[in-house]
Amino acid sequence: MNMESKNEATLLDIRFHGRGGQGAVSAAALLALAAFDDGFEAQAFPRFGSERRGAPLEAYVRISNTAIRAHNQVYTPDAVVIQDASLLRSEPLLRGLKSGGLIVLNSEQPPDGFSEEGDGFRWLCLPASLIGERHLGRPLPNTVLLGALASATGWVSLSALEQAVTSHLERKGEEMVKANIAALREGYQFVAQEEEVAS
Amino acid sequence: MDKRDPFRHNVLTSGHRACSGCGEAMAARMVTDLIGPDAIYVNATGCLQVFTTHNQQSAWQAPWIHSVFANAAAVASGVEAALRAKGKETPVVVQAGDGGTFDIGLQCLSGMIERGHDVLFVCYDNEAYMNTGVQRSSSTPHAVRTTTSPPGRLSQGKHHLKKDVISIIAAHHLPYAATATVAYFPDLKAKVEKAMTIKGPRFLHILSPCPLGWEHDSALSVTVSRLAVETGLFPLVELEHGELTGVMRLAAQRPVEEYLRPQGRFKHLFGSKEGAVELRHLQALADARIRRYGLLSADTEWDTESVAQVQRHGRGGYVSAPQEMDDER
Amino acid sequence: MSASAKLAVAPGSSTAYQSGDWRSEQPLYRDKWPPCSQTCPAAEDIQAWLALASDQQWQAAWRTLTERNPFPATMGRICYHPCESGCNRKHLDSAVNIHGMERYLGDLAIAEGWQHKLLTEISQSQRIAVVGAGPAGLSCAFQLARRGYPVTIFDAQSTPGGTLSSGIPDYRLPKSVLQGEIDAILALGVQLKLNTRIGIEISADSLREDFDAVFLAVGALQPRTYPDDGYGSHSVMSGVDFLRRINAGESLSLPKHVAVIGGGNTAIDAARCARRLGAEVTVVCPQDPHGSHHHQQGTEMPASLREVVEAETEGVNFRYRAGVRRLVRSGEHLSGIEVARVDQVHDRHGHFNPLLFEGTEELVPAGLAVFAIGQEADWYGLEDLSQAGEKSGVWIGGDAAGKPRLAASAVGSGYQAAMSIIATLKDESFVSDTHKKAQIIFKQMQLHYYPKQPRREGEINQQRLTGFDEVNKGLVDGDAEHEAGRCLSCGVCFECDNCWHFCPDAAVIKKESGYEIDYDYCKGCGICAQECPCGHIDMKPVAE
Amino acid sequence: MKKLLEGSQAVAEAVRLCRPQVVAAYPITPQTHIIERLAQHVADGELAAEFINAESEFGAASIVLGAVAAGARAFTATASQGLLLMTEVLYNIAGMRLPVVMVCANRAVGAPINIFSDHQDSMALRDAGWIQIYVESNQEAADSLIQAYRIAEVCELPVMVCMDGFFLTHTFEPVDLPSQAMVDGYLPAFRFARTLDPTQPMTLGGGSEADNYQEFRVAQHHTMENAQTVIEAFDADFGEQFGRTYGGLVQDYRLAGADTVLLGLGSLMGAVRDVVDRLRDQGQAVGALRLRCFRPFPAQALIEQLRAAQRIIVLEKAFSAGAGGIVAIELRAALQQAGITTTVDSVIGGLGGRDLTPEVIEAIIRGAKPDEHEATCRFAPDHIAPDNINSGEASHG
Repeated sequence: MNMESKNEATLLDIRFHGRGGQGAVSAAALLALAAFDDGFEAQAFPRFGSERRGAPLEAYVRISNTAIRAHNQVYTPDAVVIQDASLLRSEPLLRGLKSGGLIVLNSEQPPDGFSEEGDGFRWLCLPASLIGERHLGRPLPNTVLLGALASATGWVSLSALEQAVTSHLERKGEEMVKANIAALREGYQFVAQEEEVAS
Repeated sequence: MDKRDPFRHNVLTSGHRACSGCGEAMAARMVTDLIGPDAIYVNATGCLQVFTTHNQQSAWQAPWIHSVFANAAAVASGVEAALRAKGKETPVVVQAGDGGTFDIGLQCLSGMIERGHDVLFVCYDNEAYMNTGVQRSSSTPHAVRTTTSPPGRLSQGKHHLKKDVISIIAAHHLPYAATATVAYFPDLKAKVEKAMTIKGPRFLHILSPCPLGWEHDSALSVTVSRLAVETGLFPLVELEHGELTGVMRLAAQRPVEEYLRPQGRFKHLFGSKEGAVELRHLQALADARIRRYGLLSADTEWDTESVAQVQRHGRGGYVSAPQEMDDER
Repeated sequence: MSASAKLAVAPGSSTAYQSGDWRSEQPLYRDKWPPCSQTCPAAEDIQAWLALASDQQWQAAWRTLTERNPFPATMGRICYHPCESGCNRKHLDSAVNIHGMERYLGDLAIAEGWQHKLLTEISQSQRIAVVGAGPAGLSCAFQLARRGYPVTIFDAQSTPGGTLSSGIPDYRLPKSVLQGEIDAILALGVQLKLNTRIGIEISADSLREDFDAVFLAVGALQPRTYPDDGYGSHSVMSGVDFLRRINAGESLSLPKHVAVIGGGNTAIDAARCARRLGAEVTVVCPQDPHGSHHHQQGTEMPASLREVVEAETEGVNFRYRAGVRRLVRSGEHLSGIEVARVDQVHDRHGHFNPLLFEGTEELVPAGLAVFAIGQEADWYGLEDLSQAGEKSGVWIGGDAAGKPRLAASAVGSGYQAAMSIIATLKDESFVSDTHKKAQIIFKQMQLHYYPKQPRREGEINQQRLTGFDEVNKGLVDGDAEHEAGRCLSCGVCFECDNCWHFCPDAAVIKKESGYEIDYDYCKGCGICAQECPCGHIDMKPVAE
Repeated sequence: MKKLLEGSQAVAEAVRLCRPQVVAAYPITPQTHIIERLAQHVADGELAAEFINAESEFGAASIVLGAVAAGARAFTATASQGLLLMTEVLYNIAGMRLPVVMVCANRAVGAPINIFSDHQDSMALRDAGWIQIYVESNQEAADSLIQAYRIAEVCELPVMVCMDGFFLTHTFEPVDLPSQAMVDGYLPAFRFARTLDPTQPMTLGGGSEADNYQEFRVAQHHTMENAQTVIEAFDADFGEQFGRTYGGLVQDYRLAGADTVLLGLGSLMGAVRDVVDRLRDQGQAVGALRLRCFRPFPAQALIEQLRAAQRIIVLEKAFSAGAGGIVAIELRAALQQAGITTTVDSVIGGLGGRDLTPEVIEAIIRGAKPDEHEATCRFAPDHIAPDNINSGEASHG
């Protein structure tokens, strides 16, 4: 479902799942920044317990073409981005996911107990940490997952995401920005190639 | 109650939410297992309280109470007074972080000591407000990066020096005050056991590295705490009634750089002229502390090499392992 | 109040939460094969028996040691202990005195009369013949007998022990020690037939019929040919014969000067015996001395440095890179040897064939020349048997199976042969495990956790030249458990409690012996692996 | 220029634009990001202020007291336990009529200790004599912070800007930050007569006896009441200069023809607006009224907006144990004083960070039957899953 085609108030809910220290919160912020740059109304906020490295946490993004006033968590997401596949075993990550909703999973394939077909969802699995490690030297999946989400849905443009990454990581230096942009693009292309293969 | 380990009480047991490699969880586990479950623990707000009492679960297996950030020592004074009134002997132990001891809690602590309450106050010092995401405390060392003492165009991290709390506490002329750290378990054990034999207010200041805040690899929490002592930056001392009565001699003095390198909180000092000035400053601080306490010349039984040495079948664990506890208690 | 809102929360209720779910790496306890065991030719599990010794469980230590080597008292004296060169402790202060401990256990066993135990009550029907009662043969017999196989050892000599008894002088290996350990093996019901030479007293064929398997361990007692120029044995003899006659108790009277030709341990033994019999001794050695920097690969003298040093201390003179040009006669008797500078030690094919420089000749006074230039196996009577091969039930081991090596290699080869024989008789497969690769080096360990302690040595008998009493006394009681305690237990847990103390999540549970990781709670921080003194804990990524 | 900013960042930028000279900082979730941002500005030379790391909130409040008394514009921020630890000093600041401005990132109060959002902390300080402005969005938080300095320095009364922890402080939303020049135009440089100055030495905070103590309080009360007009005026003035206003004391939403009105405060009003729209689409005469300024309590403004309502529901994220909803009780008193007999249905929810979802709000408006023992007030149900809105019973997610 593409944003432009819709006329009346369209509201997209996206839920990020990760662990403390893996950057789920900044990933949500980057997606909102990009949507905002593309001219949409956007909102992002985390919901975490204690700031513990390794503890499970969620972050939410809303994208809309009308002003977003509510500040509630996301209960019926249109898409779920899962940074740490091991969470699927212990937390109800897919609760409330709309039928036909998208799952972007940082892993080659869903862990056992989950399958790509039959549950009415669209699975998009990619080794984001491995790709991230090639570019950033550390297994950071965020920008790769964002690229994949953007190309799979068209909700935000790649250029807006690049702009968001650049401004967000300014303080970390030139080469950090370049590496993240490269990771973002590879995530984006990954889906594009997958489409060709699939169609 | 969790009794998986027959050789210790696990007063602080598993399932808590501390970050992986947490020095404070390690130190608190050591201290509370050495003291045992027949004691009343009073905690200040802070990482230890938060990660052990997450959302209606508790990792404590002994009587434990938390009130607010600033009043642990006062609450403990009340607990101790009540026990005294009821003629009970149960030991009272306060646990607090550096913020809860050096900053917001110092006033109540001073009152508790001045009034001579029979309480052991244990400060787990991870050198910043870690629970709220690494903000500067008075215990944060000089030149360290925190979110409220950030390096920037005009600054090289924290401007002020680490507050010398052990001297402030010792100036109360209390019966026993000592510093310790996790790397040297036998030393920590000796000091906790000594403290538990003394009546009156006692103070233990335990350096507890924090991988999140110090930005070192989670596996290095013990190694980093050892280097803090071996560089002279964190002297291990004992003071009784205000007098220096014990010191951990350094087998060899290591340059502070060895301690700073593995930690991201000092990263901004490497590779800039201004940073280099602070590196020399930190070395000078270490040398001064070594001279002040005579860390290289003290003729003590242990030194930093012999104290933590291992032997087959270990060097003894905990005062009374659970199986000696009667089960129906 | 709803269930989850409690004013007083139950103690230890956090254990309901599996914090283990957070980890991306996990610690694994894993024993590792240490370098000392890798270099030991008998593949002893050295760390295991040293651990028992440091707990003063002496007999258990002796039994673990003798699993692979039934000659601890012997090897503890004569073995050149390559295990100590591999010892990680040399990176802390000095290697553990492993051979000293091995001797201590061996001597204790003899003194206490400890007996080897059979591994099984059932006795097997297949009978095995062992030709040669040297270290290889005895070791093979030992392993077979313990497993219920009836074994008969044949030896042409009148006393068992092979080179151990004929080639090693008493000051290094008292006869009583060797005999003590041989008796312990025979006590397992091994038949010993001395003065029985295959091909003479018994035919090779009868061996094949009467026995289901044959192990040829005849050693390398046949001296290489040497130029005797028609002199009688009073002027020229081989090192093997010289030592055999001394070790048999014959009282040889020696001329004032004796020259020993050769660079191996036999030459050194011969030289030190000659000194004890009052002669001035010069060793004419074709190779280079130890540690000489200009030598090409492999031209260093094969004798152990420790033996050369002891010989020098006892007044033996050495002449290096010197070869024999000819024997010099005065009347009927030898008066000296003409030696010349050696250029190449090996010829083009790599064989030992020293090339001498013209014009560098000089005279070494000698009334007796002892040629100790190597030995070979004497296959007389066993020519076709030695070619039969394992397929047809004939094994070969010890020095006879190749270039003469350490006694411990012979013991090791005896063990492997026994295992191979049993496997073949049971129609099972067999893979030799000598030199299993070491899995732990000092860099994976935390040496600062180990207390520095001086290495304990046995005393040296000062009146060493007066006779053939032992030069090195063994470790005394107090020193033994101390020295055993110096073993770093590389790669194998010695229950030091570090991992147990340092785990922030109480996920390391201490057991009656050893520890167990509770993976429900371990967050994979890696502190236990980092602080394990002996590198026993590995961090492995958690499978995705 | 509109940017997507975290609430704490928006407020920190607004503080910077107000040119404070002393910032007192003590960490407490969820406000810490505000002082962290200010610390970085000071470290990078982008904010010429003295940044003081206090040893506790009691210290931080005392530091800004001293700073303002010495003639400098000051700023601090806190929440929950920290606000309560400041209590003695906050009463003191108000009593000394010092124009201190502070942000309270609303958070529940222990025990049991909870870091998530509700209004128990600032509500507990409602009698301390501080003007309290509750904001609905990050934009309003930034703008109200700027207004607060002008209000404080004109009224010589301290102002507390209350923004919901996490729901605002940690949420990224579009915020239009005004330029320095525009803010300088709206907010004149700090001027305050009663300062510690050797050239005119004055004694501040001295003793008072029965014969004049009450007069202090009378003056304080009248100034607080008159502050309502100042607050409305400065909000209107802000609207002219920056194009954004927030209703001054209260802000109505689709009240025309509404027979049922939901009154509430803070960020939960965003979801209330969505619910009102949905119910209006279903033909129900429902409207909403947001209470922006809780202290001084805008009785007249509330009465005017609620006079026509047949049913008033007050949804609050705090309450007075043993008495019920605080705003509800005060509203009942005001209505009774004005002879209006409409009943006020007091509902308390969203405590400790619990999410007041549109479904829960709809159930509250539809008037789920209050339990018998909830005479004074009723509590909102826990999360209601979207598909069973009609049945109204709570499903414990």
